[in-house]
Amino acid sequence: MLFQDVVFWILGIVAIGAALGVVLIKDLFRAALLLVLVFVSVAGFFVMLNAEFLAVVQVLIYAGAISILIIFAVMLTKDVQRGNMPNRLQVPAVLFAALLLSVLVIVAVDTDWNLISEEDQEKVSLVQTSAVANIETEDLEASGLTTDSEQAAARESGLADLLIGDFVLPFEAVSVLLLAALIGSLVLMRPRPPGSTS
Amino acid sequence: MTATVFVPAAGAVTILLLVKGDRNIRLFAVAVALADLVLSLVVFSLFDQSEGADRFQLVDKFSWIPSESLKANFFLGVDGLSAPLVALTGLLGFCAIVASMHVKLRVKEYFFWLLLLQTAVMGVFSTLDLLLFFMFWELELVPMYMLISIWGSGRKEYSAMKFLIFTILGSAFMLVAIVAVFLTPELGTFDMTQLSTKGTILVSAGVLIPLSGLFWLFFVAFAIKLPTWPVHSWLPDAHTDAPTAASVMLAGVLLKMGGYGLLRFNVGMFPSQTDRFAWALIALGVVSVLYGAVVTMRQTDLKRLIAFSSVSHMGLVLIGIGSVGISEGELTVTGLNGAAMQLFTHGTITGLLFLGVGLVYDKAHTRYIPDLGGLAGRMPIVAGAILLAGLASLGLPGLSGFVSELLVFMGAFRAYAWPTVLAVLGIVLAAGYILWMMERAFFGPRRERFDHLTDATLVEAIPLVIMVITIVGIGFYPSLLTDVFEIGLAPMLDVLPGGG
Amino acid sequence: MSAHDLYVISPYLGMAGAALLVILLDLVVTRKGLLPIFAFLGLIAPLTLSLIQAFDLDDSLNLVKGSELLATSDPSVLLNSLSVDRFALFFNFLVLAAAGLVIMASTDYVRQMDRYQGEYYGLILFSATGMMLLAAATELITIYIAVELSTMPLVALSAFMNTAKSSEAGMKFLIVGAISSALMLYGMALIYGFTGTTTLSEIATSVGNVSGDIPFGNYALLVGVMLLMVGFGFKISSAPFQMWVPDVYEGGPTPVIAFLSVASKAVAFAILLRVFFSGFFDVSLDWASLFAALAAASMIIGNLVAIGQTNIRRLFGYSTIAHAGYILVGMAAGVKATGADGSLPEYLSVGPDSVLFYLGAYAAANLTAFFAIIAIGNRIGSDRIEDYAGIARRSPVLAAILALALAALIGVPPTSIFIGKLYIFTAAVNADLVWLAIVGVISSVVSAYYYIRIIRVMFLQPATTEERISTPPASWAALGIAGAAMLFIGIAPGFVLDLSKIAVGPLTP
Amino acid sequence: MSLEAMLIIAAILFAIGLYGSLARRNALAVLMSIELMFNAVNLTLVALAKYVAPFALDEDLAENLSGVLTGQVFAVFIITVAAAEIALGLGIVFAMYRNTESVDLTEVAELRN
Amino acid sequence: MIPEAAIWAIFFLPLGSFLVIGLIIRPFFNQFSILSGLLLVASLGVALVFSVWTLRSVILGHEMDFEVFQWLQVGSATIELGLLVDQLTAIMLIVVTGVSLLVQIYSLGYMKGDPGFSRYFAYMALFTASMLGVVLSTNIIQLYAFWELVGVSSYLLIGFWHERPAAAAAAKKAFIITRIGDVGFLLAILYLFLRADDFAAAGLNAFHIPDIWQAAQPVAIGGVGALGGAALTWFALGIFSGAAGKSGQFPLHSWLPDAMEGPTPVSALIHAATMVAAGVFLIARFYPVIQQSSDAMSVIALIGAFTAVMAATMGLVMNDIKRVMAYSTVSQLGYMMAALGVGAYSAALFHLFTHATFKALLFLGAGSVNHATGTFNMRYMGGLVRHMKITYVVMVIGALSLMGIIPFAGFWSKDEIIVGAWYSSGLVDGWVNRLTFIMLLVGIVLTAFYTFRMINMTFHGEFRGGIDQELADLAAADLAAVEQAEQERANQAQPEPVSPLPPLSASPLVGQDAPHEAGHASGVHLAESPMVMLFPMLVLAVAAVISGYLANPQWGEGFGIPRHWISEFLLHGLEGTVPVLAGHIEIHGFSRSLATLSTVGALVGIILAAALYMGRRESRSRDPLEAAGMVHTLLSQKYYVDALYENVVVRSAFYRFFVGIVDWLDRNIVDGVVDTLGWIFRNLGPMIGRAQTGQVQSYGGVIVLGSLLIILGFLLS
Repeated sequence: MLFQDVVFWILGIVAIGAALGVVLIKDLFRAALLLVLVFVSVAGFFVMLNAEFLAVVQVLIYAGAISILIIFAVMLTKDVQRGNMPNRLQVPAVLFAALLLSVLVIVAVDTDWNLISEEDQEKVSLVQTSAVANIETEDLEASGLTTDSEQAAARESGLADLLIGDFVLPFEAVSVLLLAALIGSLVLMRPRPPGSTS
Repeated sequence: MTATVFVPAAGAVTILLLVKGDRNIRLFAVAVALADLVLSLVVFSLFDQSEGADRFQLVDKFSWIPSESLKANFFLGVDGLSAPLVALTGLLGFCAIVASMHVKLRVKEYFFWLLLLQTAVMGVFSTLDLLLFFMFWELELVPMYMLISIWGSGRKEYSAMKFLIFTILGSAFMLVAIVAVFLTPELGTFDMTQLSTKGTILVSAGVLIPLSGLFWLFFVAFAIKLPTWPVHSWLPDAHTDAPTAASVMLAGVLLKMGGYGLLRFNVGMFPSQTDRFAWALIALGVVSVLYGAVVTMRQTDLKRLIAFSSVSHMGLVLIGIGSVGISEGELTVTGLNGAAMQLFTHGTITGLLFLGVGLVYDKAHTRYIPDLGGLAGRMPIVAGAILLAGLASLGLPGLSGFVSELLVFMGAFRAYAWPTVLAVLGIVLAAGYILWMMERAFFGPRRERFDHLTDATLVEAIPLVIMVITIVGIGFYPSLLTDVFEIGLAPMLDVLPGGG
Repeated sequence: MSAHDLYVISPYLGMAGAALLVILLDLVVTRKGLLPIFAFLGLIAPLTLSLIQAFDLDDSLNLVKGSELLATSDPSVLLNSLSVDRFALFFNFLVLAAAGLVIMASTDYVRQMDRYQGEYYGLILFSATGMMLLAAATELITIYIAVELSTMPLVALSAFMNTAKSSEAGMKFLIVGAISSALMLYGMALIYGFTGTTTLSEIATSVGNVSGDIPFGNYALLVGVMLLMVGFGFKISSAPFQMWVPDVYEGGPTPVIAFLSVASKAVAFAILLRVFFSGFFDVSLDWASLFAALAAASMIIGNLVAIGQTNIRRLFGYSTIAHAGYILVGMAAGVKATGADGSLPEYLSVGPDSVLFYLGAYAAANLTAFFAIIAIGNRIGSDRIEDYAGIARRSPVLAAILALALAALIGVPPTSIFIGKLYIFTAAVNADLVWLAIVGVISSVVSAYYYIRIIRVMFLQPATTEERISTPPASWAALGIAGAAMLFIGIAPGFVLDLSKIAVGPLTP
Repeated sequence: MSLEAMLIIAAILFAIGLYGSLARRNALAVLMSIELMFNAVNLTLVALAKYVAPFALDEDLAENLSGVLTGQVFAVFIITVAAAEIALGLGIVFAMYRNTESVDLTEVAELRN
Repeated sequence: MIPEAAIWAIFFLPLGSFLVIGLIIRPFFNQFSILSGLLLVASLGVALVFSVWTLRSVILGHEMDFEVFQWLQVGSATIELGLLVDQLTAIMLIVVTGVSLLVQIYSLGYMKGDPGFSRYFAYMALFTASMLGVVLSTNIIQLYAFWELVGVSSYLLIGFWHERPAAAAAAKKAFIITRIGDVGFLLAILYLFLRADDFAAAGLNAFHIPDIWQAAQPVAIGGVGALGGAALTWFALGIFSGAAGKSGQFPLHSWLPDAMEGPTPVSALIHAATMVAAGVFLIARFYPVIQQSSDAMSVIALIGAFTAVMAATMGLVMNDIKRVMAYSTVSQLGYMMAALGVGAYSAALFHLFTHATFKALLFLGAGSVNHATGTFNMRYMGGLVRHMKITYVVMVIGALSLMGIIPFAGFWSKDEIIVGAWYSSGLVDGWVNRLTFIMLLVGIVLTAFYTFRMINMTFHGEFRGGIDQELADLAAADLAAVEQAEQERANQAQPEPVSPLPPLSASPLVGQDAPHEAGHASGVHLAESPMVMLFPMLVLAVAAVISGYLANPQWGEGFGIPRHWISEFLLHGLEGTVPVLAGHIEIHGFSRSLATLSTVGALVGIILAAALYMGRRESRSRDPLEAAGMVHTLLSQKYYVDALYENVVVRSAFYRFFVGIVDWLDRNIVDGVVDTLGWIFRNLGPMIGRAQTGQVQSYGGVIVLGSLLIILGFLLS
């Protein structure tokens, strides 16, 4: 537990610090690099939260693809060095963010969450982890999943199964969405027609 | 009945699509208006006045919105209250068209709108479905707006907009009221024939909006249209800047829609509330009468002057309706009959006044009273017509105005004697402003630049003559109308607390 | 996925397929003028499939649960995420009609583009896919994806014109959309966190067990629902989430804006109805007051600010905000306090019913207006209201149709929106929201002022040039169909009224 | 480490992202801030997935075991959509840059009252 | 027995003439306009014959119960049109048709050549018809209708030369002032309707005049008692208010002198037989009701007497011959009212009858004078006796009759009034009787004075130039006025602000001395008038001499006419109206002492006037009465009543102040609120719209702020 807590606090401080850097540092390029750091620390959180698969995706897609995309974009536009200036809405923005934060904190603290009971926690961790790992039968039994049907259910309810099972429709839809977004992006990147002025 | 309502609209569309050439359009419009006049007179004469005849006659009814949640019908028909008003609309519509023969600007559109307007007003008077009523009520706005803002004069766009906003505001209130009436479990219908007989039920019914609220919602809409003080301020502007025919229609029939609504809805459907708030109607009526008359004194524009006098005269309608607030004795139909008569007679009288003033303006190119003077010598027909209308409006016996004013006063005197005395003073003021107007504009030495004025031509004189005949005819034989009105109003009397 | 599942989602597949097809055909076809025809024909597939589903639905409430045509024994995997019911199909048809008309009206505009014509139609169809999906979605993840799928192509289309204004519009659309969808996601997360599920039916059960003093019974639920509302508020363009609307309306291509204002708004209301009535009905007394407040704010702000506008599309941006307000009145009118202490919600079907009817009526009227604006704007090359001077002389029919559409937007009988407003306000009075109905009718009066100003400019002010305005046949067709629908709904509203009444059946909690 | 702590961390990230998206002039910085917000939401979802009981967990665990993964599935979709959003966003940023020679959102304000 | 149709014919003949002239002759045959005059004369002639026939029928006591026609149903009451023919009606018919006929004949000559000849006769026909309608009406609303028609036709006639501002203003003034009086009348009618149910309960019709008589009789004497108490007094005063307006009683008298703006025959008709007589007739018509109220009777008596004196004083100083006679008319009407008030019912009506003859005669004479001199200003007349002998003679006859010199007609009737005032009838308190008596006596002196002055200034002495001289003087005065004004302007540093108000009417102060009918009679041609004008005058002169005694012989039954014939006749009619008549109206015999007293009074007046005016050569320059200074000014300014009405009440208090305020309110408050609301709506939008800065992040900020506010709102609620 202690180890976990230490990691948690380190990750938390890194994530928050890097995030502050992203929004405060004037150099856009460095901000983009700090964003990668945020992404990576969030991936770390994911690992701690039994979401190993997500952590991988996070690193691959966010830290890898998206960040690189952004960094390219940053380099393609002018004023990289001092491109991240604040606008006139700084004060209200701080105010709004702080207010929203306090609301969210109140929600987090004051809500009577329907927490998983201690005895079930173990099973849930197993199932969630099973998304990326093969689970031994004794682990299942150790966590209290003793019957065959329960074990079978635990094995089948992997993330991938869900994506082509219960969530197949959003899965298909999001592929269309990606396609549409790419087409849209493509169209927008087209050069200006010759002779036209803004 | 349907034909009477829609002949003008059909004519309007025909003009828009088929008829070419200004001259043909004019003649065709006259023909359509004449046909509709004949139809409306036929409607009036077909109205069965015998004992035991149906209350609503010449009924045309088709299902329009079958849905249960908005069950509305296309439902036309007349009763004793609306039959004379339909005839009035036909009459004034014809006169307005004939008086528009000189219009040169955008002739096709002009007659299109004018005829459409006639359909709308006819519809308002003859529909028996609340929703349809509201549709016609709104439909009338567009042509009027167009007529004022395109063919008007002065600050025409401002006036047109003011007219529009005022009326829409009023009808907004009415819409809420209509909806609430429809949703009241005991009523639950747009059918006005049922509503008017269910009026008594409403005394005790628990409804969404308190009954008094419904009453005032309707009242606001109609009071704006009437118009009554203090929501009259659209009227002088609209009248002043409208073209002659539009003024005639506006004063002659559009204002009557307000009075008709008050009688049909406020009295007919909320008898208990009408009784309860009769004092307020009387108060508003008396203020309108006196205030309108006093402000009229100050006017220097002929049309504006007549417009304010309309405010004054429409106050009498309110007083007539307020007569139901009788405290002792048996309620008679007199006051309501007076109010209804006032609608009709004021329609003819003001129509004639505007026709005459329109001619003056066409020929003398000014309506500013200090610039006029001595016109009677050059245009005796016009001056005579205006004088006759003026005398009728100040309640000269033998002319139509007297009958309605007398009935109103008689009815109201029984309920509210002292306010009525004040209102009677209004007719002295009427004598003041009418005669003073005559003196300044038509009598006195003639100005040189008016030496070549010509009197009304034969065509121009036709509407004048028609109106004069109507005014004198009603003055001599008012029973022609009062009997019919009484048939229409008697059922309302039965549901009023003081009556039947 | 079974055949039955494929059958259930076939309209969406058909629509997405049509989108792809158009884009692919763009690569091979040289006569770009054929593209709109392809796109239009592409609509036939989803239309046909929707029709089949509509007839198939005769007896059952939800096709996902089982259909006559393709019987299935296994429970469908789509059961959580989708409900293909009459409600969804109503919006399928609405979206299809809007998409078809917009494609017709776009031809003239798209023809001026040098490239990417196929993509234009493709993106519209993609967006339509998302919209249809949104109307049927019953699960938060699906809802989110559908929202994004319907929005993103529109974002791209808003920036399509490759001009400064268009790009700016797209950028604003994107950023505001992203911020609000982030907030919405947070709200969904909180709802998920509290209820442990993303399926509306299960959320409903969960919410039903909540008890607490504060509204919605619980902080997580309260904040979650509010943040969820941000996303929906953005889509329906209600105050205070409306700020992007006028800018995008002014900057984006007009046909896209037409589609945005009609179809996007309609399905946003669809999902709003679906989520709140089937997911959160037990706390409906809480959100009903929210909707009432938002409705009033939208009507007032939209109508007041519209008064001063000089750009017609910007004006329509504000107008659409105001209309969102009217429709929200119907939302708020769907429930009524009942029970001994007035704490129990009573479902009033007339509220959602009026929303659906109004959406249909508004679609007809607003499309008519926009098509007229497209036809006029393409020729006079301006959106400024003052440049509309004398249109009545240059093209009397266009001017008349636009005037009629504007009158409809005011709510003048006998046009569609008159019945719509009547119905909405009827519902409001029915739900004891008389004050809201009065705010509504008075703001309608205010709206008359600015709509009439356009009519006045067209009819009363002299034209600067006598040149006639020519309009291509496709635009005429779109204009004619939309205008006819507008008048038809106004004069004989029975048909659409019946449809909307049937369509709200599945919403009954 | 607890649910509350996780949620608060996520909320802080979200607030920072919100601040950034509201207060930065550069369009790319704003896009980055929005990504921060999406990440915060993901974090929230995953944390909730771990700690909060899925719907009807108590009734029959075997039938509802997949429920414990819903939050993670949601996060997967959000990541995907975020990728799409960034792609489209960059496209628009480039289009805007080409048309206005600027990626400064304060300067790009031609559309206003 | 006279058939009903014949009585209707009396009314319809002039009305038909009006229609024929107005609708046929005037529009289509205007070149034969003489036809219209002849037509009217002929029809009035026939009407006169029928009137005589009616009188005969009444005298013979035929049953005069006629069918009524229902005109309008109002509630429980019915308005029915019909004829009411009794003794009063019969006498009035003779007066109206007779005088009217003579005036029309006179007009044939007087109006010759006027472009509005046909129009004139059309109006005249309408005027006569309405007056006959008043007389014949059996229903109070019918009566009211004709009553108003009399007002309108007088409006048309007074304003006949409408191009003259003074005429138009006078017409308007006449109409409005009589209308003010009519409000009382109308309210009285409304009160009747209020009690219609009570009437109906007694089987009566609230609007039927004989029924009203019945209703007013107290139950104690066998009446119905539906009307009574204070309400009856108010009702009576309402009736009187209408009568006072028409008959020019104080304070509604000021229109009558101005009404001289009409053509002179019109004045003759208005003043002698129709309009002003209508007021007296109205009181007489409702006498069975009014006499039930002692208070109302007192008011009538006192106002009548006061009017008699006040009008006479103003008559003293007028220089316009028609104005002198106008005030004389007001004064004489005061006599009649006073007589009615004290209960001398038949005396009043007898005086009405005789007055009709001699006042018509005097007016026609004045017209004749004007025909010769072109002016009505007596300061420009004089010496006409040499040129117009016949006119002179008939005028003197009329004047003597007016003064009440035996044996002229006026003497007899005035004497009856004096007698009636002297003897208390018990209807009013004694002091009312005495006060009335004294005032009437004073009035006799004054009457004699101004009448003598008038005759003297007109006919005696040197001729002073007529219209020509007057115009020359006016021009000089204008010149002087202009010079004076310029001088004043030069003196004043700042010009006077020009009043934005148009003048309400022509100033009455100027009107007095302005040339009348200048456009009509052009120039001076001193000669006798043509025969067509002289003939009616002669007829009237004969009547003015003999009618007094013949109609009401005091001493015996000479000429086959019973003693006190007309008085008895009328009183009989009054008694016939109701079963039992309250009070004790009786006919007093001729009183030698009182007759002497009144004759002495008249002689005193004559002597005073003769002393002042006889033998003065230069009476143009200065009137001897001007020596009275302030008093003279007060009188010649008509006690400032006109000025009070027009300048203070109407123009300043009402028009400038009250109307101004209301108008200001209308423009700035009622309309201002609307415009302000519009302004707010138009500007509120842009103010909100200003938040739309184009900054995309502010939009996001608003979203966040909005949701925060909503959450906050929920938490607070």
